[in-house]
Order: sequence, then C-alpha cells, then structure tokens
Amino acid sequence: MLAYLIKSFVGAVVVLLVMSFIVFCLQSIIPADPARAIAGPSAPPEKVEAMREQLGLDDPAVVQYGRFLLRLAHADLGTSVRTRRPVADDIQQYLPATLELGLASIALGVALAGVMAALQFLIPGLGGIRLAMVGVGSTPIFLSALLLTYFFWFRLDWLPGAGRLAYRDFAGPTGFNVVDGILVGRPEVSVDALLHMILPALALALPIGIAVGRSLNGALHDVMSQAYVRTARGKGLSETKVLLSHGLRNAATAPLSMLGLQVRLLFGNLLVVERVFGWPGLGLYTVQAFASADLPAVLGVAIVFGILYILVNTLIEIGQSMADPRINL
Amino acid sequence: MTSRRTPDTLPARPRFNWRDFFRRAGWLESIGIFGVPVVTVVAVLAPWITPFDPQLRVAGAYLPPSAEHWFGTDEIGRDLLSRVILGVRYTWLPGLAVIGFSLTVGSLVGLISGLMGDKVDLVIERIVDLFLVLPGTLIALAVVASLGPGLVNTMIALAIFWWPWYARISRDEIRRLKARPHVEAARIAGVRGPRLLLRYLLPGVVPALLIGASLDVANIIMTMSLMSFLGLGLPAPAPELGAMTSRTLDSLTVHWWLPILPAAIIFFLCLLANLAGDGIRAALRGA
Amino acid sequence: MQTSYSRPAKQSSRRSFRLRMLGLAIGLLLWVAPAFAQDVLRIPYVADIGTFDPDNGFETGAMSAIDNVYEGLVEYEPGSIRIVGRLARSWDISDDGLTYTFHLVEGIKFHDGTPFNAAAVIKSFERRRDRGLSLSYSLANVKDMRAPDDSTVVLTLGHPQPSLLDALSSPWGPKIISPEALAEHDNGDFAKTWLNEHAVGTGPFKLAEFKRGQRYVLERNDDYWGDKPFFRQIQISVVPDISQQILQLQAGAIDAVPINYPFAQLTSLPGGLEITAAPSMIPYYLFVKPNSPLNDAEVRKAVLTAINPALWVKDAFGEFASLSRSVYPNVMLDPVSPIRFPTDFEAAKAAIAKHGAVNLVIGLHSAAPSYGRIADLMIAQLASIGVKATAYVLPSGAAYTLKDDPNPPDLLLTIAGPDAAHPESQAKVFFTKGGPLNFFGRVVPEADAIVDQAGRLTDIKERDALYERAGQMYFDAGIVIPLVDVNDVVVHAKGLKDLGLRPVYPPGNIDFSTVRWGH
Amino acid sequence: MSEPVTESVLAVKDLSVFLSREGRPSRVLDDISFDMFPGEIVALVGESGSGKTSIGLTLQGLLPREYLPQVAGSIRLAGIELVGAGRRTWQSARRQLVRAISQDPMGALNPTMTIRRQMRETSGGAGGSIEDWLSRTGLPDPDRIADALPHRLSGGQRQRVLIAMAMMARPKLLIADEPTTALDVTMQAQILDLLRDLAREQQTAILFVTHDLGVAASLADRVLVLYAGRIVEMGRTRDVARNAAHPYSAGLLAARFDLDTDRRRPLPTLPPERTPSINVENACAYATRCPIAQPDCTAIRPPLEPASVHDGAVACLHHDQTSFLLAQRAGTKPWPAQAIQETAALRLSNVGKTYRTGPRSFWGRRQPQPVLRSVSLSIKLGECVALVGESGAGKSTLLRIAAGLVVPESGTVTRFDKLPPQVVFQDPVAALTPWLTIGEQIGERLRAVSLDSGYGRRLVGEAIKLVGLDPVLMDALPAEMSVGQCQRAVLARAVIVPPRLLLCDEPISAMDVSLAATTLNLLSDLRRRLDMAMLFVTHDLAAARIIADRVAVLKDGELVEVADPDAIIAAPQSAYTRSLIAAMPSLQAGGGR
Repeated sequence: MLAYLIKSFVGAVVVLLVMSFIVFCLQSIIPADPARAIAGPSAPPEKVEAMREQLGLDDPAVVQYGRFLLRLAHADLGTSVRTRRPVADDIQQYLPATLELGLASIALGVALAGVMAALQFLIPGLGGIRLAMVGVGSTPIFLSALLLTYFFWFRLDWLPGAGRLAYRDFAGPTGFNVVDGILVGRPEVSVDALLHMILPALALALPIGIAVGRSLNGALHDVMSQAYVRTARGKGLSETKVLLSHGLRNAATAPLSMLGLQVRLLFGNLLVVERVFGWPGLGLYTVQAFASADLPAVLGVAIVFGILYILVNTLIEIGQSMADPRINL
Repeated sequence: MTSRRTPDTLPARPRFNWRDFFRRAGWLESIGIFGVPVVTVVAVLAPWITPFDPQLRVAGAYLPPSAEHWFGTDEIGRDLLSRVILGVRYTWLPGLAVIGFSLTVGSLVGLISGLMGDKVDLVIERIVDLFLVLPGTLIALAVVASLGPGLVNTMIALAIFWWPWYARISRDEIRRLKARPHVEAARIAGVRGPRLLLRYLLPGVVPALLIGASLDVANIIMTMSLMSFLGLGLPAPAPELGAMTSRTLDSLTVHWWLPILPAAIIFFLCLLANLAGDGIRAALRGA
Repeated sequence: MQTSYSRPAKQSSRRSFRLRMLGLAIGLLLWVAPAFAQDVLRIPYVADIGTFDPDNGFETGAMSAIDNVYEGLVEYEPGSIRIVGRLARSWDISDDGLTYTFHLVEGIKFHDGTPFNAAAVIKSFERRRDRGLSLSYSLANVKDMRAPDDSTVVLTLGHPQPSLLDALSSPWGPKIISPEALAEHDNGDFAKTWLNEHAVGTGPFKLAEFKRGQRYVLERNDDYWGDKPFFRQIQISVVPDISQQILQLQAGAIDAVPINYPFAQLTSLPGGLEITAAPSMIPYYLFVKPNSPLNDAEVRKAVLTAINPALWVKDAFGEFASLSRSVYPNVMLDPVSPIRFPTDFEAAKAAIAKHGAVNLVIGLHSAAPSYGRIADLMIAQLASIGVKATAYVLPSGAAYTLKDDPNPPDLLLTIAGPDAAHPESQAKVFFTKGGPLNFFGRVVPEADAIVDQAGRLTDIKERDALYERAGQMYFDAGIVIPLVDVNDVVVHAKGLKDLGLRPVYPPGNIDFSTVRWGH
Repeated sequence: MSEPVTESVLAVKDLSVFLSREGRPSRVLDDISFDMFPGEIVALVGESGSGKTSIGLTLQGLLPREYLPQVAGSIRLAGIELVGAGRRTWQSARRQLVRAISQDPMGALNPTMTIRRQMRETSGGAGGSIEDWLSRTGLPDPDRIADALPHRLSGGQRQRVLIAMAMMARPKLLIADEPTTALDVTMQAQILDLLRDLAREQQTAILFVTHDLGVAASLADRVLVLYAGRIVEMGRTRDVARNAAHPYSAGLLAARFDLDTDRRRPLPTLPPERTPSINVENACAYATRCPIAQPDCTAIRPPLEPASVHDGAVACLHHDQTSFLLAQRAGTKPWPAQAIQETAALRLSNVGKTYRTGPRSFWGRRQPQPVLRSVSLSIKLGECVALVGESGAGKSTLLRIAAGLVVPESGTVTRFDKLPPQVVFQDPVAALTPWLTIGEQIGERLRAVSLDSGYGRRLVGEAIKLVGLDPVLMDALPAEMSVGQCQRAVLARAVIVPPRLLLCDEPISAMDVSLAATTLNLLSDLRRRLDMAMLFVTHDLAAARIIADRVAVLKDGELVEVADPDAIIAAPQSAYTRSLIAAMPSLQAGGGR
C-alpha cells in the first residue's frame, strides 16, 4: 500500500511535469499575445512592449519554461489576465463550489447506477428502460441541463433553478455550503444548499449513472453466471443475498473503471452545467477564461483538474483492490 | 484448466451466419447496426439530398414545422431539415474521422507495445497512462482555444486525447492473444512476422476495437456538441448539430424546433451508435 | 437576526413546491422569506467581475457597477455624447489647448468618510498614469498635475489633445478613489490586490458585497452629494447563460436582461416585459486583409452589392439597428454624404461570373450569436451572386495579431466600438498607422494626415468634416466596410424607467442612479 | 454393504429437462427415474454431453435461467416434491437437504471472500465450528485456511474446503460433479476416501458424477450409466463393472485403461457417431454408434428393464448380445515393433529455470522461484518418453524448453535436426485459431516447403486423412468441430511435415475416457508410422505407461526416476512414484474398498 502510494505520487509528479509542458507549449503557440491581452486592447505599442518585457516573453523558450516550472513548484500558477489576480487565489476561491457539486453528482450518479442496474437485473427484458437509458445518455448535456431547469424550476417550480445559495450573508469555514451550514449551526442553509444542488447535480449525474449502471449491469450478468454464485445459490441463500454479498463485490471492478472514465468526462460537463446554472465554480471560471483568452487561468484549472483526476484514479484503484483482494496495489 | 467447450458427441455450432449474429445482437441493437451505415451514407450524400439549399433563404424566418418544411425554418428562413441533413454530415463524418484516426494511431501504438513487450511496452504504456490521466476535454478545449475553433483543430484536439484508449485496448488484446495457445501454436508451426500479425493477431483484436469504437462515436458527438456550446466547436455557419442546438438554445421557449430538432437528431445518432456498439458486443461475445 | 434571505429566484406569488415538500424548511423559509422588495433591483451579469479596480481592468460587463461606485471629473450625458461635469463643476481650457483647469464640486465625501478634494484627484490620476496599470494610456499625454487649492485641479498636456475630455468621460476613464483607502491598502502594489474586490469611491452606490462569481451587491450611498437613487440596493448575480437569464426574467427572478436578448424574440415578448432601446456605439464592420480578392474593383463592387446591410439588417436585428453611415458610429459623427452600397444584383452576378470563382473567408472576432447571424446572412447573400464564402470564429485574442498571421481570413467581422465618443478614438485606434486595433495594419498615409489635422481642431463641425473625409478614404481604399450600428437593447420588467443608457458605454450598462420604477 | 431397507432419500421419477440454447430447445434429460438411500453412493457415469451435469443442477434447482429450463416429472427429496416448487421451498431444500461440490474448485469459491465468510453462509453448522469442519476434511492449520482467500489455496485444499462447506450443512444428498478431475492423482484418491468416509459417517447419500467407470467403481455402491440424457443401465457397481449389460457401458469399460491394461496393442475405443440425426424419440439413442445395433433399434425406444446378467436394469433390446462384444477385446492387432536409434532426437543436460512467482518485493517485483533444477533427459530418435508429475512439478516448463519456446537459465538443449519440434497442446480447441479454417491452419507449415496452393491443398487433405478426419472438414472453422476433431486437426498440423520430435503437453487430461483412448491410439499410430520421437507430458501414470517406451518421473523440478514403464510400475524406486501408483483408481477395487 505504501509502495503504491509512493508510486502514485511519483506518477502524479510525472503527469504534472508533462502537463506543464503541454501547457507551456500551448502558451507559446497561442496566436493571442499575452502581453497584448494583459495590457488591454487599446494600449499603445510601447506599453505592450514593456509588458512583454515584464512578462519575460523575450527570453528563450527554455528559460521561460524553467521559470514556469519554478513558479509551478511554488504553487504559483501565474496571474489571470481577466481578474488580475494570482490564478492560484482564484482557483482556491472557486474550487469548493466545484468540488461540492462534483462530489454530489458522483454520489448521485453512483446511486442512479445502482438503481438502474438493480431494475434491469431484477426485471429482465425491459427493453424500454434500456432504450430510455441509452437515450438519456445521448442527450447533449447543455440541453438536458436547460430542460431540467425549464421543467423543474420554470414550469413546476419544485426546485431552485440557478445559483448556489439563497442566503446572502453566509460564509462558512470550509466553503462547502452543505457542511458549513451544519458546522455553523444553521441547518436551513444546508437544506437550501442541497436544494440548489439537485438540478445541476442531476444533470451531471445522468450520464455517469447511465454509463456506470450499464457497466455494472453487464458485469453483474457475467458474475451471476459464475460457478461461485452457483455455489452460493446452492447454499440456499436468497437471490437478494447472493446479489449483494457475492454479485456486487465481484462485479465492482469494471463499473469502477467506468466511473473513473466518467469522472474524466465530468470535468468537461462541469463547464457546461456550471454555465447553465450559474454555479460559481471552477467550470464557470474556466468558461469565462476561455472567453477572454485568459490562458494562465485555463492552464491553472487544467493542472488542478489533472491533480483531482489523479486523485480520483488513485481512489478508484484503491476501491478496486478493496473489492477484489487479488488486485495487488 | 479443463475446458469442455464442444462435447464430442454433440454436433458443434454451425457456421457463422448473419441471422444468428442479429439474433444474438437483439432486434433493437440490430437497428443500430443497420442504422450506422445508413447514417454514414446520408452524411456522405448530404449535399445532394437536401430538399432545399441549406445555405439559402427559402422562406420566411421562424416558420414552425409544416408539410413543406418538415422541420420548419430557422432564424433567417433557411429550411431546417436541409440544415439538419447537412448537419448530420458535419457531425457524423468528423466523429468517424476522429475515431478512424484514433483507431489507426492507437491500435498501431498498442500493437507495437503489445508485440515488442518488455522495455518498449513499458515506455509506451507509461505514455498511454499519462494521456489517459490528463483531463482530456479541458486540454482539448485549451488546444482549440489556442489554435482557434475549426473543423480540423477540433478534430486534432479530440484525436490527441482519444487514441490512447485504442492503444490500451489493442495492447491488452494483443497481450491476451499472444498468451493464447493458438498463437503459440501458429508460431511453432512457423508463422512469423507480418503474417502472424495479420492473420493470427489482428483479427482477434478487431472485435474489441470495433466495440470500443462504435460506443465512442456517441462520446465524440457529445464532446463536439459540448465544445460547440462553449463556443469552441465548429465555426458559426457550419451546420454542426451541437452548434445548431447551442446557438438556438435561447429560443427554446419561443421557437422550440430550432434547438430541439437538431438535438433530437444528435440524440438519434448517439442512440444508433450506442445500440450498434451494444449489439456488436452482444453478438461477438456470444460467438 | 436581520432577514438576510432574499430569494434570488422567484416572486413569492409562485407557491414553491419545496415549501410543500419539506417540513423542515417550511417554518424556516416562511419565516425569513420577505415580500418582493420594491427598492431592490436585480440584474444579471453574463460574466463575473474580474476586477473592480477602475484603473486596472478592461471590464465590459461591470461598468454599470464600477461607474456607479466611482465617479470621474466629467461624464457623458445619458443618451448622448455631450460631456457634462460630474465631480468637476466646470473647467477651462487654455488657448494653446495644453492646460486644463477643473473646478471641483465641494463638500463631497468618499464612502469611507474621507473628504474629496484636489489632492485626492491627483493621487488617483497618478496611480492610473504612473503605476503600470492597464488603463494608464488615457492619461499618457498628461505631463503635469497641480492642485492650486483644494477645489482646483490643473492638468498640463504634452501636446494639444482636444479629445482629452472624452478620455476623461469614457466609461474606462480615470475615476477618483479614496486616498485614505489607497494609502491604507497599498501593500506595495498600489492597492491593486485590495481594489480587485473592494471599492471606496464617491458614487451614489457603495460596494456592499463582492462574492466572486456569485453575487455582487451595491447599497445606496445615503450621504450621496447628488440626486438620491431610487433603488436602495442593486443585486447583481452571475448568469452566464442567456437562456437561463430569459427564464429568470420571465419568472420574475430578475428585473432585466441587459444584453444579448435574442433579437428575434424582441417582437414577441411575453406580457409583463418591455424593451428599452437606445442608440449605442456598437458598429459591426468588416476589415479587409491586404491582397484579398476584393482588391479587384469589380469583385469588390459585386461583394458590396451582395453584403449590402440594407438587405439583411432587419433579419439580424429587427428594428434595433441602423445602417452605418460612415466608418464612425452614427452617434459619434453624422456624415454629410453617407457611404452607399451598389445595388445592381445582376451586374454583381455577371461580374463574378466573368471573374471566375471567388472564395472568401470571414473571420469572426467573437463567438457571440450576432456575429454568427451576420455571417450566416452575408454568406447566404454572397451565395446568391456566386461567391462562396465561409466563416470561422477566431481564437480569443487572435484578432489582435492578424497583422502577423501568415494565413489570415479575407475579412474580419468585428465590432469597432471606440472607448470614447471623440472621432479620434475611432480613427486613431482602428484606421491609422500603428493604431492598436488596426487589425491588418493597412495604411492610407494621406488619410492619416487628415486625421492628425482633425485631431487638433476644436470646432466640431470643421473637425467632423475632416474626419468624414478621412473615413471615406479608408473605405475607398478597401480597408474597412462599415455595416450596421446596433442599438443598446435592454429587456426588463414593465415599469422600469430612466435606464440612463449611454452610447459610449458597453451595451446594457444601466445607470443605477437614475433607473426607477415608474407607475 | 447391506441392502438398502430404509426409505429412499431421493426419488426421481420420469424426469425430463429441456434447455433452450440460442432459441433452439433441446431435451437434455429424458425420462429419468432412480432412487437413492441414506448413506448410499451412486455413481452417474457418462461421456460429456450425456446430461450428467444437468441432473445435478436439476436436483438443486439451479439450471441456468438464460437457457429457459423446463422440467417435467417428479423429484422427491426427503419427502418434499421439488418439481414445480416455489422459490422458498427450493431455497430451504438447498439450505438443508441437497448440496453440491463441483469439478472446478477454483471457480466454485468466491474469489473475493475469505473462506470463513463463505463457510459462515452455510446454514446449520450444527456439530462443530468452521475450523472443526475444515480439519475434518483433513486440512492442516484450519485457522489459517479459514482466513485465507481462495486463490491462496491449492486445488486440493479448495476442494476440501468445498466439501467441508457442503457437509457442514449435513445435507441428505450430496452431488459430487467430477470433484477430482482437476486434481493431481494422489489428491484424487484422498478426496475420494474423504467423501466415502463422510457419507458413511453422516448417512449422506452421494450422487457421484464421473466419466470414469474406474473412479466410480472405486467408490460407489451403485452405478447409473447415462447416454444422451437417458439412463441406459443401472446396477450394483461390481456387477456393471464385471458384466456390463448395455453395449455402451461395455464400450466405456473397454476403453478404460489403467496400470494393468495391455499396452502392446491399440486400446479399444467407442465407435464414433455415424449418422448424426435419427428420430431419437422412438429409437435407441445409441443405435447410431452401437456395434450390435439391429434395425429395430432405430424404431423402438428400448425400455429400462431388468438385466439378465446382473440384478440391475438395462435399456437395450439386444442386451443379451453385449457379452460377445466384451469377448472381442483381445482381438486387435498389436502395435508393430518400433525401431529406436541410438542418436538422441533431443538432449537436455542440466537444464534449470526459475520464474518470478515468489512473494512481491517493495516495488512489486516478485522473487524468483526455481521451477526446474538441473534436469538431464534425452530422447532417442523414434522413442517416446513420458514425463509424469503433478501440477507444479515443472513438466510444462520442461516441454516448453524442449520446444524452444522458453530459454533455460542454465544447461543446454540439443536437438537432432534443424526442423523445430511440433507441439500438441492440452486444449485442442484453444490451440486452433478461431477465425481461420482448419485447412488454412494446417497448411501454414507448408509455407516453408512449398507455396503452390494446389499441391499444398492436396498435402493438407492427405494430412487430414492421416489423422482420421474427413477431408470435408478442411474448410471448417474450429468452432464447427468437436473436441476430438479439433485434436485430430492439431495433430494434422503437427505432422503434415513430419517432425523428428513431437511434444505433447497433457493432450488427454481434459478428455473423457473414450476420447482419451482414441487420442492415445492415434498418437501411438502416428509416431510409429512417421517415425517420430515423442515427449509425452502427463500426470496420468496409466496413460504414460501405455504410450511410452520410457517413463520419467518429475517432482519439484527434479527427475526422480527414469525407467521402462513396466519396470517402474512393478518396482518403483522412489517413494513418490510408489505414492503415484497407489493412488491410481482401479476397476478391481470395487465399492467400499
């Protein structure tokens, strides 16, 4: 386990190095001129030149990359062109909202996957459900997000349709509103935060739930025809018990891998969903960074997402080894 | 250890035939398997089969679906059905191209990795791992943001992050196959080099790649539509379906057909591709 | 506890399902939910505010907030380009055009209680000019600043610049920041960090809350020296998606959609909503690359025939745009002889047929929907005379480097909006040699000379005649093709009045100090 | 053994089962009736595909759902009718009355659950803790085993765990489906002893499913012979083993070989199926293969009626003829003498090899574990050497080194000629590429010799005929052929250009008796006709004795004995060889030895 963690860490460092290299290359090929972007569109040429010098853009590429790495080592992701603040500060500010939404949608997705797999498994031959599942999985995320708002907020008014919290003056210690509400002793804040999370989390969870559910269903079908499941049935265990204690655990590996894959796609979907729901997270930040050619911000987010994904992957591998003790980490 | 596949006393499974193939695939999935080539033909022929010129204004703007214009007309009076048919071309063919490119590059890399083994495999595997860990969509978006949106750039950006999947699949399959007795038997029988690869290994790798690829068509289409929504998809006038939907999303409550009908076609295309993937998997796994 | 709950979502007339659903929430929500507040204005922004620093950011969405918290010496009057005093009561200009003397309004206090005076003006001006901040160019020509007394500021220029007052009136023009706050939060960076998210100005509103990406709240400055604003509070939320904004407006969760309301829907707005439109400086122009197919006079004429905005302006913008009359925004300059497009389609078709295949690539400066719409329309028009055109969206920022682009588009479609209402800020930025937004770097030296000459004139009529002449030359040289001037269109709940839209400002910048419910 | 006087624990009456495979329903069990009594061991004997496994599954109610099983007739277990019973009845029957152990002890244990947790799910548990039961099945250190995961255990240990798990519930009926097939010979004998003891002790009836009448004979009181889903003969084991009344039973018995079988002549085999389809509803299912079949056999379905030669019953219209069949046994021609030259076709000297299969180091690298330690063995031209040993002894590694597939770490390998040796693998189906026709695959070896396709095709046809296949099968895909046909195809590929050395890696270990005998005959024939030296790797001493000129016994990577087969069996030099011989099941042993 220790060896595994050390290996994962080394791997993560390598990934970050490579990513920083890609990032750096992107910075160099971008046609937009960072000096011009920072100086502003109407700035006179002398000013742009001065800014260029200030940014060190006249140095050779290697020197620039070295400097870039050095800054990265100090968690310095550069300064945002748009907000004029260190990207690291911006990310720190937007990250909790994204983490909260991301975690909620993963949890919801896993729950959906479980329900769908169970439904499909227990009631075989439900072509309709399967078709609906594949269908929902084939809807562009921005459309499903907007349709969710349209129906559940605009038409039915069951749930809040945008934003993160109705309470204005609330700021908690962790930045996770649901947790903070409880910590601070204002459960109504937590309830409100949860309500606000339902629609965006649902939009994100649908593709996760469907993909993982399908994978889980397939794996269950395979596992449930294994000889050891027959042994378990032969012990007179009820079908539910067989499914839960023999089926699920042995079927966990493939859907867990699928979950990892879906988390990778989640990062892209977050951009869309946060934009549609006005969710003040990293996705929104990134979308706006794209709009204003704020490359340092985009790349900072890419690095943070990279770290998060490595983390998720590590957790998934640990989960897989817990489900199947034969997998040696 | 002991495998008793075909009992000696019973007649073995009859030769492969398409009817069995489709029965194993399931009727719904068979529609998908038939649908994919049909859609591809429509995509290729799109410029010649649209009922109206998709570029020209042929009627008033914002006409709802009618007998003459089945999908209605768009904001400047072009026939939406014609635009959507052309959109199938701009959505489907790039998707296939990305898959095709990734498939070629990925499976080549995977083959090299799986065949060479040892150090080469180790190095290639690390590289593939690395690409698999990168937040692909985001970096693809960053690449497009840097290079500028456009068909080629979007496709490059997607392919960069898609090929490692196929490398992984083909490498794993090759390694699995290499350990199978029949490949060993072929080698003992004196089969070497390209002949071994082409006749004994590749046909075993293809099904897994085919399944992966058909399921990925939907993923590519979704990702492209996502990029369009973020303004980093295909350029404005190109009738890419995702772009058509996202550009007209604001008229959802007023002119519903503008975003919904292209989205319905995206939905339909993904559905076909997914069903085809499921079907091929079911049919081949049964074999 | 003060009832801090204000639903950003709905009017309370819509009974909420969750009230019925959640026992726990019922009591809490009913207890805190206040009636819809008449004196709160709820406005969405499409992007969060990058920086609230008036000297260091080129915000376009947030000017309505920044310019209601901070004030400058002079400003444009709502609805026109006339310059009037704000913190300066009046001003004198020396005959050589080099010395500007501003007489300040007296008895004003900053939001933090610091008295406003000439020293404060100079401190803010120095910060902008000398501290390497991004908007320093607007004071680049100011060589010397003096405060002979507490209510007088004297600026001395390096060379005569009749456009200085425009630069000071610009939405991005210099604002006066509390010197006390500047000193207190200096931290070696001239308070750059602090001013990103805080503000101490003299304006009718105070920045009460800055919650990045979520919400910004302005509270009425009850000690304001001028007319008291109608609204007690301005709540600004970040709603990037226009569809979401429309839904929210229709549901009554916000009071206005300041920009980007789809033009096509303006004619069929649901009841309860209305439109305020005002002239603005949002001109859509085409810039033409050197050595494009348009160099051929016949082709150029044919293309101009096809893209004649008169043929499509209604389709793109309905009633809310007018044809550009010159290479300057119509509000800025009313030309004596407006630019005309040829109209003979048959001749155009024949010319193209004679010339052979013409392919045009149009680069769009932005992915905003109206660019795509215009491009679509022009492409459809060009197709009808046999010109095959395509369009693509340039990467953000790429438009600024087209000069060095080895493979630029033939035409760049862009909004050529100046940051001040003086024609110089149009010509010097977009058309003259070295103009920072002279996208393709094309030059007409004779026209540049006329622009220089015009920039020294103070007589408006005389000045505008020269600018018009130069503009016509740029057009004739094929550098730029003006298309349409689009209005500033705000869709809002019925009854909202006096939005105070200004032509020079970025669109949708409601003046919070004048806007009110009128019944 | 006393006559059963107590009431039967299991009464099966007119049991028929249909399974649908890919939409084609087929009758798997056909009108089966039998009883079992407490403490009785009944052997169910038949070839693969005869439906013997289906009986076990039917009795547990565990026929795979995807095959849409339809069951008719009656199963009364401890007085409870199970056909048509509800889910709860079945569950409680499985919990208390009927248990099973299966062929593949690895697959039958949940790989992600400790033994203890899997044992705990067994209800009852009366009469001892989990550890007690584990130690009762002869497992040392039951505590450690209980906490282990299945993949940490050996095959024998797993099978004991499964037995403990089943017996712990004190079932009335235990279904043992070929529980020893996957085990080493010495382990097989132990497991059989264990089952017998438990049956006596617990008064549990055991339905012992096997394809080997010898194993059945060493264990069971009674035997049921199953063919194509029908019981063709039943009776006391001793009776059936001595005087089989049904031609099929007689054929099975004849095909069986053990340490006493005549090794100078080809083994008797069951005749292959001649016409694949007759209407079996009104016919003897065996009629198409039966050497004594008469016209009426294809017109009347023979009823199960009392046999004339023993107390049991037989379903054969002409069972009085069967005894003549047995008499023909010694009539076959002996093998021609084989000339063995002095030159070695293969010489291994001091060959050693290690694999990284030990415990992992910190960085996940495994420690090296020796598999072969300094083995020297030579095979002369024309000679057949059998390499005998248990799993893990290093047999396969040695074969792979001989084939040149694995490079030894020490020692030298010398072969007589340049032409590489050919290998026959354990699983013939897996050794054929699924997407290429048999002809294409056999033809591969011709590419080195000739590229003329017409000529090549003729050669392939000849090779196919040589191994006794119909040349029509040249264009067949492996999936379209039976295991036996696949085995012949593999052989055809190996001999189309006859190598000087043929290496066989356990070619019969997964085959039932008749097919194994056929394969041995074929190999013996081919090596004589084509003058090949042969290395025959097996864990079956009886097979080794029959085919080989010399037998080499390998244990833990070392050769413990190399000698003439009969000499080894008559006077084994090492204790290990003695234990191998002692473990061989034999027909003569009889039930309740």
